[in-house]
Amino acid sequence: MIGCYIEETIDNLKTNRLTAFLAILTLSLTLVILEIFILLYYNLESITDSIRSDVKLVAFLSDDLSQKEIDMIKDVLAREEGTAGIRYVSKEKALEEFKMDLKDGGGILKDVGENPLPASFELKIEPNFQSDNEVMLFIERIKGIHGIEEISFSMDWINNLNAFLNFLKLVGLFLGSLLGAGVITIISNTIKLTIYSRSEEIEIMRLMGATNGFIKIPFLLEGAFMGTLGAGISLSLLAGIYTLFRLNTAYTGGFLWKGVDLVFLPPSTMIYLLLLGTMLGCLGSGISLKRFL
Amino acid sequence: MIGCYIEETIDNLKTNRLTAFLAILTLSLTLVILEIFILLYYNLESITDSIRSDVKLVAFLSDDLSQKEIDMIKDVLAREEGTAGIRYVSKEKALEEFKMDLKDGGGILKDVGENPLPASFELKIEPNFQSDNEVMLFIERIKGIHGIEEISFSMDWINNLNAFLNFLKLVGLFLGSLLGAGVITIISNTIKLTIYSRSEEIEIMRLMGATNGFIKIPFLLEGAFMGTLGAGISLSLLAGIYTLFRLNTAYTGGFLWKGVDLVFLPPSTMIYLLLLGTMLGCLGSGISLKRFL
Amino acid sequence: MIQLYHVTKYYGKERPALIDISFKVEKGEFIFITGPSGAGKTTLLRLLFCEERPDEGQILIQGVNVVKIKSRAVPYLRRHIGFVFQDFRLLPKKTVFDNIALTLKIVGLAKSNIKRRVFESLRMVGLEHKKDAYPVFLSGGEKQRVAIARAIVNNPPIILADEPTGNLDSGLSREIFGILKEINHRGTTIIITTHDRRIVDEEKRRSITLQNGAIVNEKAMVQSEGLPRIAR
Amino acid sequence: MIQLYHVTKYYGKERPALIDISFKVEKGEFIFITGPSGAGKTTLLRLLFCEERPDEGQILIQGVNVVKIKSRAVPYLRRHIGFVFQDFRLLPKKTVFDNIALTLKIVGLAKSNIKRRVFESLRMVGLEHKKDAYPVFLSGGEKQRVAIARAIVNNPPIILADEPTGNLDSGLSREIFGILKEINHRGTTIIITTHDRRIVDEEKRRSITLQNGAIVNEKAMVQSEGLPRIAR
Ligand SMILES: Nc1ncnc2c1ncn2[C@@H]1O[C@H](COP(=O)(O)OP(=O)(O)OP(=O)(O)O)[C@@H](O)[C@H]1O
Ligand SMILES: Nc1ncnc2c1ncn2[C@@H]1O[C@H](COP(=O)(O)OP(=O)(O)OP(=O)(O)O)[C@@H](O)[C@H]1O
Ligand SMILES: [Mg+2]
Ligand SMILES: [Mg+2]
Repeated sequence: MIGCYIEETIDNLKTNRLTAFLAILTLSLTLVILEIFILLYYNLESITDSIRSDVKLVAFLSDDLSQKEIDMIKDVLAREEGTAGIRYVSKEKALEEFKMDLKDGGGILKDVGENPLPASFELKIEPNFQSDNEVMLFIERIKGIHGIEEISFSMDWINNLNAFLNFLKLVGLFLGSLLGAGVITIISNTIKLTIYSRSEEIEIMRLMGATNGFIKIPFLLEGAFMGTLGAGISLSLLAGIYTLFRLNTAYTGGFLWKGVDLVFLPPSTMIYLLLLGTMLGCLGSGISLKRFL
Repeated sequence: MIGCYIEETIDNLKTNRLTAFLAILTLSLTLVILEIFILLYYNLESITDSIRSDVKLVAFLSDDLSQKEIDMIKDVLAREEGTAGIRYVSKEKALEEFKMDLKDGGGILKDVGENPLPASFELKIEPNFQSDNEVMLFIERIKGIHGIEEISFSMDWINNLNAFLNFLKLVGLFLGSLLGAGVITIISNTIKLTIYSRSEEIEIMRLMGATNGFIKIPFLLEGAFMGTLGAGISLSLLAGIYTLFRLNTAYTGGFLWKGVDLVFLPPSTMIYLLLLGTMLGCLGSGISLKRFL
Repeated sequence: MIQLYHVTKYYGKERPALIDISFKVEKGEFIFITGPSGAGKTTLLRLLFCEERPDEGQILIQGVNVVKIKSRAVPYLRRHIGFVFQDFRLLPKKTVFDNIALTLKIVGLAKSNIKRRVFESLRMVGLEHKKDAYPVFLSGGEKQRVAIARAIVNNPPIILADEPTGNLDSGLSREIFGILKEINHRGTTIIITTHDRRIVDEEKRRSITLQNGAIVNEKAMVQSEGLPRIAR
Repeated sequence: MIQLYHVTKYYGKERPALIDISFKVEKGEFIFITGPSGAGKTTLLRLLFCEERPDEGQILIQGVNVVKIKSRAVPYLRRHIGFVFQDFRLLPKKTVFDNIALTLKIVGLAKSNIKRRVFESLRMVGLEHKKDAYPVFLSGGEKQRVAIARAIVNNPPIILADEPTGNLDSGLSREIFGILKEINHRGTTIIITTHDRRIVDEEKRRSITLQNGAIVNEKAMVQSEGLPRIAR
């Protein structure tokens, strides 16, 4: 019985190959749009993560601490929840780095008598402690530690960038859901159009004494097949686009965020997308058939 | 004669209203995806612009210049091609700002005998002179000016951000063209599907002695109408999405780049999009009809 | 076998297509329904086939009141009725063979059986050589014969034929009637509509004449095997 | 008016549908083409109508060799021919009125004229009351009459009618033939195919009989106005 349905489905696809082709093409293209979007979002996520791990907090130390006291502070800071890394910057190192920051090796800084800069600990913050609130709480907690004079956290541009990325992600989620709805509608419309052109066929089958199931199943299988194939093709297209894009950017090189590489969709997402295709195809057929059965 | 065609077109749209509705819906949704993309790109452009105008170049001055010499240097710099703005920072101001940068009002900078910081000119660079190359050339040009000791251009993060934005724009252009091709295919497919379901109609018209033009024109008008309406609806949808989005972000507030507001598509782009819809509809019909005429 | 009680059918609010039709067809009967164009012949068959439901009256087929059966049960009723449609209703995208085979596939017959029976019924109507043709490539008479082959392939207990020889020359008509009569002899109930009084006169069977949706004349079987049967 | 010279038509590589057909139809003639199902009657008309091109031979219509005309010219040829299709070919999504009006719209007639002429031709076939109906809601005979009305509405110089009365009872058939004869009297050339020899015998017109694609019999007009015309 199942064999008969599958045979029927293959027959139908053969006789309606042009419409099926157009439908599958539309499906693939529509899905690839959604997938590109998901891929972008996914990469945005990973870029945001890698940027965040650059965020640093600087705890300036009093000039009058002994090495033992400094070690103790280091221990305390390292144990603090949210610390991802810690680095000691001595007074001398600080001046050196400051001079380097001025881009001419510090030549401008003439006549500096005594080194005016304090020693400090630079702290890396764990990603999930990087929100403004969490950082403030973190600062509150370490403020009281004896020997820490001042805490600096100049993450203005990081904040801005994070805001921008968050904004992008919000836009992404917003548009993603709209896009999803759009894609579902386009796909079910396309399948509807292919089925409407076959209303005569359905009518005659009914007159021959075919049960609704007998008529429906090949259509559902057809929809599922077209949906799955469409999703499969769209994923191949996506892989193609991704590869093409990576090759090109690898060549021109260097405008990617340092250390951030483009990633492809994880296998689980791909399987979900395939299933989405199957489901949309099946559902699209099912809903359109309601008009005739 | 034209009246007859328009009448025919309206008749056809009425009798095939379900298919027409599905096609128009698909068209609108497909176009709205493209439009959202264009809108994002457009806003990215404007955000990039506003960020770039923050880029500054600092020319540090020798300590031994007279007021007249300083004024002269200012004149020379201001006349330089690529200068968008100029600001003088005296030694005192420089120290003040440096202290403020340290976040504690400079309390850490103890025992600074003489002010070690030089006076400087801060230069705003015009947007089209902001690429790495242009900036380097700019620096080369002003390097020789007497009294300028050193030129600093610490645009590291700006560079990074610009790289990121450029990257996004590249992705945008790349995807935009893919998307455009996809949208065109989807729309012409949709119109093809609506026309294939009417091949019988076309055949009978031919048997009645209708010329190809007589058969074609109503279909072309229909395609044009569906395309234009689809584009119109998609623009309304876009406006709706835009408004909704702005309202929501205005409420949660503040994660937008300072001073950067979302903009809508300019009227000229909207007109182009409408025309694109008309053209796609018309072309889609025309191409599909080729199979029958 | 088939009984109609005061059946009335309206299309829209105009003049009814059938008015107060009552008659009875016994098992194994072979009757004609005649009448001019638009008299309601096709409508009457469509009611028996549950393609339309009557607005008034009851219809019993093999003891089942088809006016009241659920739409889920309709397909099973139809499998017991072979219908030759006036406009053939062949699937345009299936070959002659597949068109006929469909009826058997629907009832779930085994593949080998399907093949044998389709060929048999194609042979009966003389169209074996057209088995792989698509309906658009057939002449009017050939389409009609395919429609007939499809209606008889499943050996249904009832055959409703709507102008089954309208596109056939007299020689072929006679052959087709021969086949139908043979099937009838094996016990199948057959109802045939025709606008051609001459066929009815020739065949000398029981006939019901419709005009403007009403029965205007009912004639018993002229040359009957037993007593003339009038069931009204 | 119409001349065929050694016309042969193949569908696929099988037996030809028409073999070496030659005959001549004068202006104002009324001739029948008969033959059994599948003989090639429809194919013959389709060749005259440029729906198919012959594989061999020439066809002249009003002095034009239609075998050689450009496909761009075909529509203009068709406007001079009224064709009654065996399977009606009505536009399913247009009303009866619009179906008939289409022929006139195509030639670019003014709206007021269209209305008048459509009504006139609907009246001729007795279907004024069905002008707003869609083809699916018509009985077989009604569809056929709409097809006839459409073929005559434009007063074409030639009418090709493919089994125009196959779905009509004898009364209506006679009426339709009456109309066609009247049109013929006004000078229109009429070619009618039928599988029904009795009509041909009744009408006593010139007839050509096809069988398996070849002309097997040609009969001059029995009751002619002048001399019997055989043109072969
Ligand atoms: N679905 C429908 N909707 C509306 N009217 C219909 C429908 N089907 C048939 N009719 C009308 O009902 C009347 C009877 O139609 P029916 O098809 O039963 O006639 P018939 O006797 O089969 O005629 P014919 O010999 O021409 O086939 C006709 O006037 C027809 O126009
Ligand atoms: N388009 C086609 N492709 C292939 N074969 C065809 C096509 N049209 C007709 N034929 C075949 O050509 C033969 C002649 O067909 P035609 O329609 O001319 O017959 P006809 O004389 O009109 O018969 P009828 O009285 O049954 O309508 C038939 O056997 C038919 O199957
Ligand atoms: Mg009928
Ligand atoms: Mg024919």
